[in-house]
Amino acid sequence: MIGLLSVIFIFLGVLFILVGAFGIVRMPDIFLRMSASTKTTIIGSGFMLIGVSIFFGDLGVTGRAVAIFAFLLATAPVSAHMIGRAAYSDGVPLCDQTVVNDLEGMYDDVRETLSSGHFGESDTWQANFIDDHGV
Amino acid sequence: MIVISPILIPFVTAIVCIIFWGLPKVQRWISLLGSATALVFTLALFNQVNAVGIQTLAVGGWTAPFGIVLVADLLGSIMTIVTAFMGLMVAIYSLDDISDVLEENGYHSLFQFMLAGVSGSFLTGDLFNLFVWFEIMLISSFVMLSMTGGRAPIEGGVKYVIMNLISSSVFLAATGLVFGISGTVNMADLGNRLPEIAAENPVVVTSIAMLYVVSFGMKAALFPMFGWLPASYHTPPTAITTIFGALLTKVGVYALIRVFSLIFSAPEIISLAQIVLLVLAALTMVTGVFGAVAQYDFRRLLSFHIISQIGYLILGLGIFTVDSIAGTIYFMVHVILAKSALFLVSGIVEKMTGTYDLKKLGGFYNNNMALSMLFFIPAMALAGIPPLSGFWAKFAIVKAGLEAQQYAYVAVGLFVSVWTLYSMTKIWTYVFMRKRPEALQGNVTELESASFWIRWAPTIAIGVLTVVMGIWAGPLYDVATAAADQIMDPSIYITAVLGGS
Amino acid sequence: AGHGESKGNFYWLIAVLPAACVVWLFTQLPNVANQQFPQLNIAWVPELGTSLSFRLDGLSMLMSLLVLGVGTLILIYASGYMDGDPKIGRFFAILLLFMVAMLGVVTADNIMLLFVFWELTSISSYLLIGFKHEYKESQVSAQQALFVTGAGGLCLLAGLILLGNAAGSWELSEILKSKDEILASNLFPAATVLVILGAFTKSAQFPFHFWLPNAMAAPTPVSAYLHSATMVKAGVYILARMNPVMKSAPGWTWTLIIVGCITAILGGWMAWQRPDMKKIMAYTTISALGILVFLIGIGDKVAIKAMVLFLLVHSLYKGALFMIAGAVDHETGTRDVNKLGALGRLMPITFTAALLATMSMAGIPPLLGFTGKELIYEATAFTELGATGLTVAAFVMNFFNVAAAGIIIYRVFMEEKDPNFDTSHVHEAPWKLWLGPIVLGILAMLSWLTIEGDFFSVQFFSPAMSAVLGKWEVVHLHALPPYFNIVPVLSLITIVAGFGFAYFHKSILAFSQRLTEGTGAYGPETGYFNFLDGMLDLAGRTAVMLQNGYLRRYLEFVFVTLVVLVTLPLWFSGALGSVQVTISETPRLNELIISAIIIIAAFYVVRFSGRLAAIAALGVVGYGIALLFLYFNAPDLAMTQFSIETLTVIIFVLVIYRLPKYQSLTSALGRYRDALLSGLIGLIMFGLVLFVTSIPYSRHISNFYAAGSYLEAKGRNIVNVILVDFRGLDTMVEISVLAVAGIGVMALLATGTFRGREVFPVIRSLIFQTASRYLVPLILLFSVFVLFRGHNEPGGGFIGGLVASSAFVIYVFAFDVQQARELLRVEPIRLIGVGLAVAVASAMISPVFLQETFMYGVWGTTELPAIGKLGTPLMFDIGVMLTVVGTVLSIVFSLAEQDENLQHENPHTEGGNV
Amino acid sequence: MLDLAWIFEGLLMTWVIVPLLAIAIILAFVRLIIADNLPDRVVALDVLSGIAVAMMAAYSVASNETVFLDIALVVAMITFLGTIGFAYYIDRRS
Amino acid sequence: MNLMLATVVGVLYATGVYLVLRRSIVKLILGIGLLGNATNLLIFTIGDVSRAAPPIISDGDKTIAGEFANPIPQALILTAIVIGMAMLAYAVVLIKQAYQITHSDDIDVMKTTDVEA
Amino acid sequence: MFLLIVMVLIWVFLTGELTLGNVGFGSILAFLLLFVGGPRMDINYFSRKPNFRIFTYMWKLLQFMGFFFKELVTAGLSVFTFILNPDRLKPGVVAVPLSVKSDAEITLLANLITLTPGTLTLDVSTDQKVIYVHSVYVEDADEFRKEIKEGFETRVKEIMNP
Ligand code: NA
Ligand code: NA
Repeated sequence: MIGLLSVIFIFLGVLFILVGAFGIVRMPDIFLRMSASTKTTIIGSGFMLIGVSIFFGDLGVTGRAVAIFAFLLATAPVSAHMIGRAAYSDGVPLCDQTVVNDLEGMYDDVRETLSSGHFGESDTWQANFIDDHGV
Repeated sequence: MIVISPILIPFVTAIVCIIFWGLPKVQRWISLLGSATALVFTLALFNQVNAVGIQTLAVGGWTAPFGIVLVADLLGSIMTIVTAFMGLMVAIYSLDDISDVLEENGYHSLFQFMLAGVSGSFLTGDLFNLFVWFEIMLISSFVMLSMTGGRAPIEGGVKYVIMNLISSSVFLAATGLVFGISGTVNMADLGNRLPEIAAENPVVVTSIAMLYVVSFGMKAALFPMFGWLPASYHTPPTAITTIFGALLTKVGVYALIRVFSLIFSAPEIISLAQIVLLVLAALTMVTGVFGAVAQYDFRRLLSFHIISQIGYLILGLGIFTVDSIAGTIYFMVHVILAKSALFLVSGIVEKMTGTYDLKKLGGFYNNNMALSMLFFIPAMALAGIPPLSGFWAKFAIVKAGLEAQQYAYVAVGLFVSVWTLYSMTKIWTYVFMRKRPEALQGNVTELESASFWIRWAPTIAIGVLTVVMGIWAGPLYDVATAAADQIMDPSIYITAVLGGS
Repeated sequence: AGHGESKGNFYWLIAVLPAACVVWLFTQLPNVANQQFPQLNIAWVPELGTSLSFRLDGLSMLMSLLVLGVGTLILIYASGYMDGDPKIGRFFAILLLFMVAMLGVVTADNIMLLFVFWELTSISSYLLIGFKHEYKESQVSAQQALFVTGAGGLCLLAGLILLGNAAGSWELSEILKSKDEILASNLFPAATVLVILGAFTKSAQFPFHFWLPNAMAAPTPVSAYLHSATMVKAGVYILARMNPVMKSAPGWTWTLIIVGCITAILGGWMAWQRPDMKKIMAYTTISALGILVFLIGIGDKVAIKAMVLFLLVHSLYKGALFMIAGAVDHETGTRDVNKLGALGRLMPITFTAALLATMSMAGIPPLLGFTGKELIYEATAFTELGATGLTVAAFVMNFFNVAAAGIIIYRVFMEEKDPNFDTSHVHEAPWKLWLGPIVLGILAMLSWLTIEGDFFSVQFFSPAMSAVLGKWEVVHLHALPPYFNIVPVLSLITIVAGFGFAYFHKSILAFSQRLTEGTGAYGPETGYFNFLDGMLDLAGRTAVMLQNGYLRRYLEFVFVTLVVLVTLPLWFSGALGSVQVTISETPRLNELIISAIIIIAAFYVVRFSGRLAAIAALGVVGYGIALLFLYFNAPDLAMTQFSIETLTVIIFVLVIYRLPKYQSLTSALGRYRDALLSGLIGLIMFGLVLFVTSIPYSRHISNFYAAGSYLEAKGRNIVNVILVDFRGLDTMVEISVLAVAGIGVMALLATGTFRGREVFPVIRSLIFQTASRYLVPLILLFSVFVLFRGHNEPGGGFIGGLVASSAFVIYVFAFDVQQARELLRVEPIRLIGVGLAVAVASAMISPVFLQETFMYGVWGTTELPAIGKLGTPLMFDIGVMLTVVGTVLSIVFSLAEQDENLQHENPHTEGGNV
Repeated sequence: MLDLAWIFEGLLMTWVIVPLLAIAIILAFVRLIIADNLPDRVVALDVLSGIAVAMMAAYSVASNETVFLDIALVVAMITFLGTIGFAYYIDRRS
Repeated sequence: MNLMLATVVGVLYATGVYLVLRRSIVKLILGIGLLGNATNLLIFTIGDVSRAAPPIISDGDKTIAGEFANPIPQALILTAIVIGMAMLAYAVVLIKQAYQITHSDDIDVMKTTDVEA
Repeated sequence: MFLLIVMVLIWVFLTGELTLGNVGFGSILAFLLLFVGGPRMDINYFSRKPNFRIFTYMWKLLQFMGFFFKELVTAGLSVFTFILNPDRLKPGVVAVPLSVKSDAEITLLANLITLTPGTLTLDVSTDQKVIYVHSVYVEDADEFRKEIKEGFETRVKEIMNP
């Protein structure tokens, strides 16, 4: 029974990973691919690790499973962010369907900065936003 | 413990040098002390091997074939003596020849690591461990070769590194395959098991043996795989060239001797291997000496001679009799000494004139009789002129070859010998006999006292040994023969390592 | 020649040494005559059949007397001739070296000892010919002489070895007794040919004669001593020595006769045309050497008798004549017979000596030369080998010798001098210069006068002749022919014709010189230079072809060699038939998929045009292999492979953007050729793997490890136990390799240049930086965990070290090297030092404290949480970890630092592609 | 009963789960090959290493060996470094 | 199984050698990397590859029970991998220095030490 | 202090050995390592407020984690949909103004954004006022900003400022 349960979890995990893998093949640009893959990898691994923990039913194993998951949780978004910004500054294009790009023209290579543009400068925007949404 | 001392002493010296990082002057003394100590211990080890027989050390207490065993037979202990001696001599010479920058960047520890690698190669009784010793020797030499920086050392370094990496790859693959057919990498164990396996699978085992010819042949600079040597050996400071020229290729030769006498000695393998080795030896001798006579750079000329002389060593191995192996052993020691003395002289000349270019040199016979003799004697030794060391070496191999009826190869050897003589007289004529070119006149600096003795003392010591090896050849050659006796009867080695069985 | 101020010197006193030896030799003459040959035998190199054994038989006695006797006079002469030369000390040293060597050649009983001395004579000859070393002529001549005699020497070496092997002994006295064994050996002809080659080169026989006239570049005492009286006779000596045995060799007789004949006549023909006295002497020496060989060739008792006597005769007169030439040169400054003349009055003692010498040379009584020539004619006139032909030949030889003698005495001492040549300052030579020639002349006369006495004939001559003959014979020589036959008539005709020719020779001189020069273009010396040039050219081409500078070619050579050698056994065994192939169980789907991916990725490493893409593909190969390791139960291996692959990528990344973009450089043909070659290599390795996996594997050691890992080495992870204990030495060296790589990278970057392609500064990421702050201690914690559990579970010092270093590398990427260094607090090189020291110390604990062997594992008793028992293998693993951290960080830090320096110091330097 | 369960799981793991992951690897690999820029390849490599981690988890069950989890942990950590390295490179060159 | 692994080994050698023979120094170094991998896999393959248990003695046992993967090739390869990485790291940096001197990706440019200028 | 506890916990997790000795060893180890990594780390962050109420905080933490895992699974499922319908995507990069200020808060927020459905943090502006987020479906940029700020940013503030 426990075996079956663990297999179900593992199977779920594999499913996520497989979908993520499909995602990076099918998505039209790199940012979308990352959107697809980062999450699926973590969730897939998470399910699999749950399955593994159940299967072995051992504190040490569970501990390690948790550690792996925690580590993936901590690093995967950082990786995605690093590749994403690198890709962007490398000039990898956004796909044609892209509707808005607030980053355009914000990087300043000479001064080594990323500007916040009017979103950061404008106190009014901030104020309006707070007014509108009451945060 | 004395078995490991020739390895451990330079090894520890290297580590101590690293610990004293940033204090190159302290490292100097550590390096010198370590080298001298190593020499004492190698002599003691030899003494013991000579008196009692093959000495072994099971590292970690794991007896062969399960652990790594160090084995000092006569050949191994002789080679470690030579290594330690050359180490000490070059360590002294380095005091003047190696710049402060190199010392600050770890020259002394690299040097000692290399010596440890060389000694380890000579003493290990384990094929894979041999690979590991090779690698420490190689990587240290990689760094020493190129650490000067600048175009030539880097370019030479690229060729040296890439080709040696290929050679190591082949060595490793071959060792893997040997391990695959036998389940062991202990040389004695292999010596026990391989003949039977070879009898059942002669083709496979012989092919693997050929991989070793390629790998060790590259390391030894055999035809046509020597390209790395003349491309690189003349590029670093002379002290480095000298120690490389003395030891590194010889490790390749040693390894060939070891594997073919101990591991691949089954008749199915050796009959073909002999032909291969002899043909390669002949071509190596000829192409090496041809390369040499065509050169006008002191060190490049000598570098090509290294190749040519390797041919002689392999000729001795290819003949594969006790006499020929004894000849090879004697030749090996001789050529290490003679070639080193010549390289060191080239360094003295360069220090005084600023060039290695034969066309720009001249006039030393007139102005510096001592230096002339310091060159002439080892040069004649190298050319095989009696009663110097090289004569006995050449004679032994020629004699063994004739007795083994390998007439064609002996003829090649003698032919090459003439050209060796020719090329030595070429240097003698250009650098010593002829009148100093005008550009050089007045531009020769005499060495100041400290510099003088640092360079001269080791050169003299080595030069004197080429004479001693000639005059005192009787007892020394007896040792070589005893060593060859051990080599050609693998059961002695196997029994010493694995116990009586 | 030396015109320096004569300060006088006492080098001549050295002559006492050889003189004393001569005296001693005389005391031994009776013993030799009684066949009581003095012997000396000291072991030298017994394994190589070489001993210091000397034997003074008749021939040795004769030669020794010549070497030492003439040597005594030469030393005195040289002391005068070289007076004022600053290098006179060097000269005497080499001359004495030669004397000893030559004495060794003629007295050695051991043939290898003989060869040792033989080579020494060549070397001392080389040094003496090149004595006036700044002259191109000396340099070339010395090298030529050494090259020719050296080559011959090597032939002799081989010949002597064959002879010794055939005879089963290395002692001449034994070899000469073993004639039957030697003749039975099928190597005997080869040995003979080789010995003859050695002898011919040394004794300047045609076609190797050309070096001898060139050797006249040496100072005259050398010419007198080495190149006429002694060294050049070494070849004749060895032929004479071997005569008893080798005369039975096929072709011996006629080879010697014909070559000797050609040499003798050629030498004579060349001699009279030379204007230089020394050259005349050199060619007549060649001629005389030819005569000696010719006589050995004839080989009967009379011929040998003639040979032995002529040997003596020639040494006496030719040594004298050379010294005279030197004296003349010394006093007048020239040796040109065209300029010289009428010296008889100016140098009366020298003239007297010259008269004696030339008379002996021409065979005029009362000098020994007379008997010499008589015996030559006697040898040819009555031989069974074709008396007429040989006698005619002998006549021609003798004729030229007489002519040359006449030319010297007439043109130098008697005819009018060249009117333009100033002889006003010329006077008699100092005593040191005339003593030698006079003594030799007197000796030639005295010996002729006493030739019939027992002393000369029985004690001195017969033993020498017997040695050459190979059987003991006592002969009595006659001063004058005891009975009348054709011989004295021939003698007389020779003398008259010779002197007549000498008197009238100038009329045909010009014509003959042109003739000689014309034919000389086809002569052996041209051949020699053509050979030399050809060989040097070939050598140059070979060197350029093999050492062409292209690394790819070198590697191709290697790979082709590999293909040829590894497939060689197949060709020899005939077929693959003897090789068994067993295919083990079917692979699983996932294994197949991963294998396929590895293969495809490998091809893409080749195909990708971007460097980083190729590196990524290489990464896939590495990860794929790691997965294969995983599938086949190698957890440690998989872990390491993953880590190393990643680390390699990092290093590539830090380096590679400074490298240029790919260029497609090789031609299509080259690519196909390389593809073929690499395909072959792949096929070979594929085959080897298949064959080897088909041979049953022996698990004897694996099983030992499995049984002993926990019980004896106290570790559950067998792989780790192998690494830190069973094969700990490997690991110790391995970490040193790492350490050296670290040092090496630092050294390269420290001494290298800082130029490269333009790079852009990095905008550091806040997110990454913040994340790293928290990740780093966790990673470090994890690394310690990996280290401690390594002995029982996958992990250990190496992986632990990689993990720990990754924490710092993350810091480098997130912040910069400076901050990473601050985090680390110590220089990486210190970690390397400490790590290695800890590793070695762990290995030394047993030998130092427990009298156990190196690296013997020692374990504590208390069990610690998470670690287990403490022991030296754990300590070793800690050392490994520290070394790994130190190495990785020293590499990464110095690379990144250079990177940052580049960015800060010259952000817009042009480097770029060429 | 337990044996049967194990066979079931073993078969499933060995012949279904692990091959499925291998297929995921193929997909990621295809991306790596067909990508026309470096960041895309890095993404593919990152995904590959993620799948490898999952593969190890699965394999530990398939072979009933917990040691493979350790590898997963190390791999997860070290491949992060690889990705960062590539990102650093892309940043530097652009 | 051996057929599959042997094929992979063969391909790795072939591609490695091919790359090593290129004129581009970067390709050369990639080739060295491939050859290293090829050799490691070769040793692994010939050392009695097995799908049995990893060579680890379970808690509570004193020796390994049943079939186990051969630990020796694993240990040998571990050593070889590390050494290979050290060598490769050094070689990469050396190549970089070489490029900074020659300013070319073309290894054929590097022949000044062999051919006199 | 917080990090120290986390590290000891992780040590115990990793070794799977919950004994006094092991906890003690883990503590020593963690302390030593924090000593190594110390000055560079924000370890005083969580002890800023002395009136820190542990149980309340734990509850908030649990809530937060629950929310997070829910979002994570949603994210995973959303991938299913957008991978299957790539044509319906409306991707874009949106600048979201930040009210959280500290590095740790921003980082946590950024990572959480990446882990939630269809969004991916690309970068933070140098002045730390704006975070740039890529989303697979941007119908209305302001609406999107609102979602982010109301969802995660609020929770991050709570959890990081107890
Ligand atoms: Na005249
Ligand atoms: Na380990």
